[in-house]
Amino acid sequence: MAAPYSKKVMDHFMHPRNVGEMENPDGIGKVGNPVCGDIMEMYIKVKDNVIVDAKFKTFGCGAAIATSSMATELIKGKTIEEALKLTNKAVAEALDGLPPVKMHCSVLAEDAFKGAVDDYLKKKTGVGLQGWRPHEEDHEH
Amino acid sequence: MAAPYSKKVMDHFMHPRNVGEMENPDGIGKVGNPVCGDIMEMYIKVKDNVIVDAKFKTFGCGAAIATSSMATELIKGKTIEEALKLTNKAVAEALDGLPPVKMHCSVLAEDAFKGAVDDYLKKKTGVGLQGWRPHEEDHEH
Amino acid sequence: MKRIYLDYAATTPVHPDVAAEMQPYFSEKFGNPSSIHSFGQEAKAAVERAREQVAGLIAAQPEEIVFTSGGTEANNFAVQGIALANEDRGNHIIVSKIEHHAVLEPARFLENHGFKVTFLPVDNDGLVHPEDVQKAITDKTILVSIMHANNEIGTIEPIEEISKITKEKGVYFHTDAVQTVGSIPVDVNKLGVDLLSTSAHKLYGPKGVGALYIRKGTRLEPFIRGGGQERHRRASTENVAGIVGFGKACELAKNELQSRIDHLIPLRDKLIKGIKDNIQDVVLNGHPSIRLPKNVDITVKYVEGESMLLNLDIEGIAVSTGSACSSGALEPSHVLMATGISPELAHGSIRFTLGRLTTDEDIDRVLEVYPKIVEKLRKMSPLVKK
Amino acid sequence: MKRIYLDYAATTPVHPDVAAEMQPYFSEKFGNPSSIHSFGQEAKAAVERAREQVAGLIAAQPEEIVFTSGGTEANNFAVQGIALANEDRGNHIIVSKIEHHAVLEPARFLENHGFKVTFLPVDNDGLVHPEDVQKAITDKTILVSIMHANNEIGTIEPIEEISKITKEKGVYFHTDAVQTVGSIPVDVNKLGVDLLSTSAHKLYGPKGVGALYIRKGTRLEPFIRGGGQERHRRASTENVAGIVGFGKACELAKNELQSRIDHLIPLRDKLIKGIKDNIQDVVLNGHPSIRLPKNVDITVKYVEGESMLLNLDIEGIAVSTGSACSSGALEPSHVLMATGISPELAHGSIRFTLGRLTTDEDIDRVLEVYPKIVEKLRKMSPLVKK
Ligand SMILES: Cc1ncc(COP(=O)(O)O)c(C=O)c1O
Ligand SMILES: Cc1ncc(COP(=O)(O)O)c(C=O)c1O
Repeated sequence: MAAPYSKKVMDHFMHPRNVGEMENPDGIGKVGNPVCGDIMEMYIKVKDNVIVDAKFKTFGCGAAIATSSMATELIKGKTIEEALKLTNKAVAEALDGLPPVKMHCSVLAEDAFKGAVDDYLKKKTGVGLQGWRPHEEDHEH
Repeated sequence: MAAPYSKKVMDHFMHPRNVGEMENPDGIGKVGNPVCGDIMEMYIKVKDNVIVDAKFKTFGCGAAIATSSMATELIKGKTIEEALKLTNKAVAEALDGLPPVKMHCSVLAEDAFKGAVDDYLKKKTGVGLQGWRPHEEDHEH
Repeated sequence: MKRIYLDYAATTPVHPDVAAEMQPYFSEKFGNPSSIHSFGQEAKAAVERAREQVAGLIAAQPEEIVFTSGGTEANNFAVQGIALANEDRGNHIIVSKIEHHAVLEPARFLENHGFKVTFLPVDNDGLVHPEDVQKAITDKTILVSIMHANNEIGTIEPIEEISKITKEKGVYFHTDAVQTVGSIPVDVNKLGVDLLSTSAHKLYGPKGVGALYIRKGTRLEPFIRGGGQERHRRASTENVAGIVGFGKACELAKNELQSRIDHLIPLRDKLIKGIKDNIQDVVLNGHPSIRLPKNVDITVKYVEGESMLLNLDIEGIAVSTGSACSSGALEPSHVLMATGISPELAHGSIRFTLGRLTTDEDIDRVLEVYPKIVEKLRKMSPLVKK
Repeated sequence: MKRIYLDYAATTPVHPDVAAEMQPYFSEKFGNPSSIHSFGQEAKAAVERAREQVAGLIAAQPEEIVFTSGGTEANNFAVQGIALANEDRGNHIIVSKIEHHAVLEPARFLENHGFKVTFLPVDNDGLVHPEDVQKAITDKTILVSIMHANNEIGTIEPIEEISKITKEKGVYFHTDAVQTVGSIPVDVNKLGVDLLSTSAHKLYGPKGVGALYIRKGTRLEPFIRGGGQERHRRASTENVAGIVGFGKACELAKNELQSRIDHLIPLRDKLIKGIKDNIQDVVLNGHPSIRLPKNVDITVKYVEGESMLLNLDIEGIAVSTGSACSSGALEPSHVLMATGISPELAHGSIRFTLGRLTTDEDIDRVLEVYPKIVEKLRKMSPLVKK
């Protein structure tokens, strides 16, 4: 038995998918804050409105790394619109759940991905993701 | 192992000396108070200023019974003056000590005996034991 | 000489199955439940399993159970925790006069710190009257604390009726169930209480562990402050082995409850009858029928309690007394005094409490030995005149 | 795979001799020490023997030891007990910023109830400066509480120097010695403290039992109220088996203290050197030499603590982290922050604490596995740029 995490979380934590930086990404999302102990960077490559590749680098706990990994897996191959439907809860569920104190990690992953889309849209159209702002880091949640 | 008492106390408690009432005692001391859970009555017979017999009846805990028993033993055969030198500490010491919370029982025994002498002197001379009053029952000691 | 233990209300031997269950948690599965690594998670899982077992015995949810160091801490926690968290709503609390010191002392402490405390009377059988609770409640009342059953006289209080009143008035209700959990059925919902204290060593679990049941939604301040254990309600590294033992003891109690009761009641009634038949001038303290299956508390006139206890101990029979002498205080039992008996009689009380290992032969032996002891002591008593 | 436990500061396995000593006190010698009969007196004698053993380890008198449910209760008891009993003399208390939560939380509680609390800073090595204590004391100060050694960074505080000041000023001095008793010499008279907290499970005793040393003459209110146990200083039926175990653990610690230290220091220094030699950008937290023999607390730049911990756990190595994630809070360790390091670095801390069963091979194994883990995680870290 190990850790207060599900097997899925531990699998993505120990064998994270899509780790690394990307050469010439079409969009980059950077979220988190060293004070809180989590920093995520997510990179996407988009072709014909489809996310053909995604990568990440994360400084953070087990849940932060696993949610980054799972988020990149989930968005790869999806259209921007499909991918934007992805919520932090979906990421957590795909990992068979997270301990309550770790749910903020899934929020970070959602933000990182949406930040990357925002960046992509800004570059392409000059206008970012409409109505979107990353969640505030909230020390209480 | 039994009870928080010395062997001597347990011996005098289980096999108390001089239990019982006395026919025509020369002096009777009655002390204690049912509210406090101890009542002692001590009886003495005096001949030529010597305590030739002593008896007691006690309602009370192990220490109350043992100190009554020991007190009667200690005064028997002594002159009134010798016997009056007897303090509650001497009774407790003769029993190889008492637990601190039980020291008041030895005070009762001293009072019971002195009460008996007081009664004897009053009957004989019309004047009781000089300067003597039983200790106040003190709920704090 | 076989030693006969008849002081099960004071404490109980740990059940062998409980001791066996605890064993691995000392030197092998010794992790700190707060640790993330496998040693810690193993310990944490054990604590959570125990929480379910304890909850299961009293029909609570596991999240409503907070482990403590015993019944006393649970009572302190309940009384002070409610007082501190609800000061804005009022400063009045109600307890009965026959509560355990572990409720009375925290109540008196609050009294010295700005709270008002009503100490409710009981009748001659030791029962609190629900009407008295009703009358005592004011719009400043924030807590009523009435024990489920009294440890000395064994009377079981009408908790269900009282909780109807506290619910109606919107006042928190705590019950000290240290003597009842594992002895008679305890269901927090049927009882209708918001808080309930229990202690493992009264039900064949280890000493030094207990629990406070806290109904969901209850406003309560922590009592022991520090780390975030027990969902921030009770700090300190968990007593894992003790908690595991408590859990197992609750599981056993749940399975065996009815058979324990069926075993005890005939023995209890035999002892009461035997004493009454063989010793003159004795009085059964507490309620004649609304009493714990384990409890026989009697007053023997003209004789002091400790002197009976010591004589029984010499015969290998372990009992208890509410008399002053045993506690080091000079006052007679506050419980007996509250039932209206005289101090003199209160000093002559003796308590036999029966348990799992008590046999019919044990009762026979008591009935053989005890009347002689009383006779011997009465011969010494100045209260008995020829 | 052999599991390697390197979290001895979190808790320790019960020593086999301790477990053996406890064994009879569950189901055989199970009496309640308050009972007058032989079962009770047997238990009471065991508790008093343990009291002597605990006192013996810290050069106290047995009457100065009050048993508690652990280090947390001892700390709560000391801080609140002094505050309540000495309110007439003043309402100011002084603690360090790096105290355990079991001191900080009671202090904050008092702060919300009319007391003033000074939280003293520490230097980069985690040392409290005695001059700062001197300056902080006012004529309203009633208590100074500074821990003997910090649980996270292992720094040992200058208690003797601070006690010179508190004595001169006539202020009570409490020290949380939970991490030092059984680890380094602790003598209450040399230290010059009035109160000292300890916890059995940190020195191979059971969880759920501890003690507060209270120097004779100290004015202190009880914390847990109820019956008259522990000379009216701490109510509740004594955790007899736990107390017996604690006593035995103290006796063993006294006999083995020097050999334990001699065993740990070379292993500790080997681990520190090995990590520094094999991993770049690491910092040893706490004082380089005035530190506990068991403690190796380091910060690994660019990597978060929990992610290292989990990787080590997969390899069977159990360690701890002061990082936010492990406690469920988002703030980094208050201890590391007080030593002046950045939050980012504080999140990258990891604590190895060594003990009786740690071998040279264990250290080799860590040094083989750990650098690879850091390398792997740094590859994922956005703080490391190609
Ligand atoms: C009714 C009642 N409440 C509370 C307690 C205290 O429990 P503990 O000894 O576990 O602190 C006891 C027994 O001692 C008890 O009988
Ligand atoms: C320095 C310090 N103080 C207090 C405590 C609390 O002790 P316990 O867990 O026994 O309550 C601990 C450990 O948890 C500690 O390391």
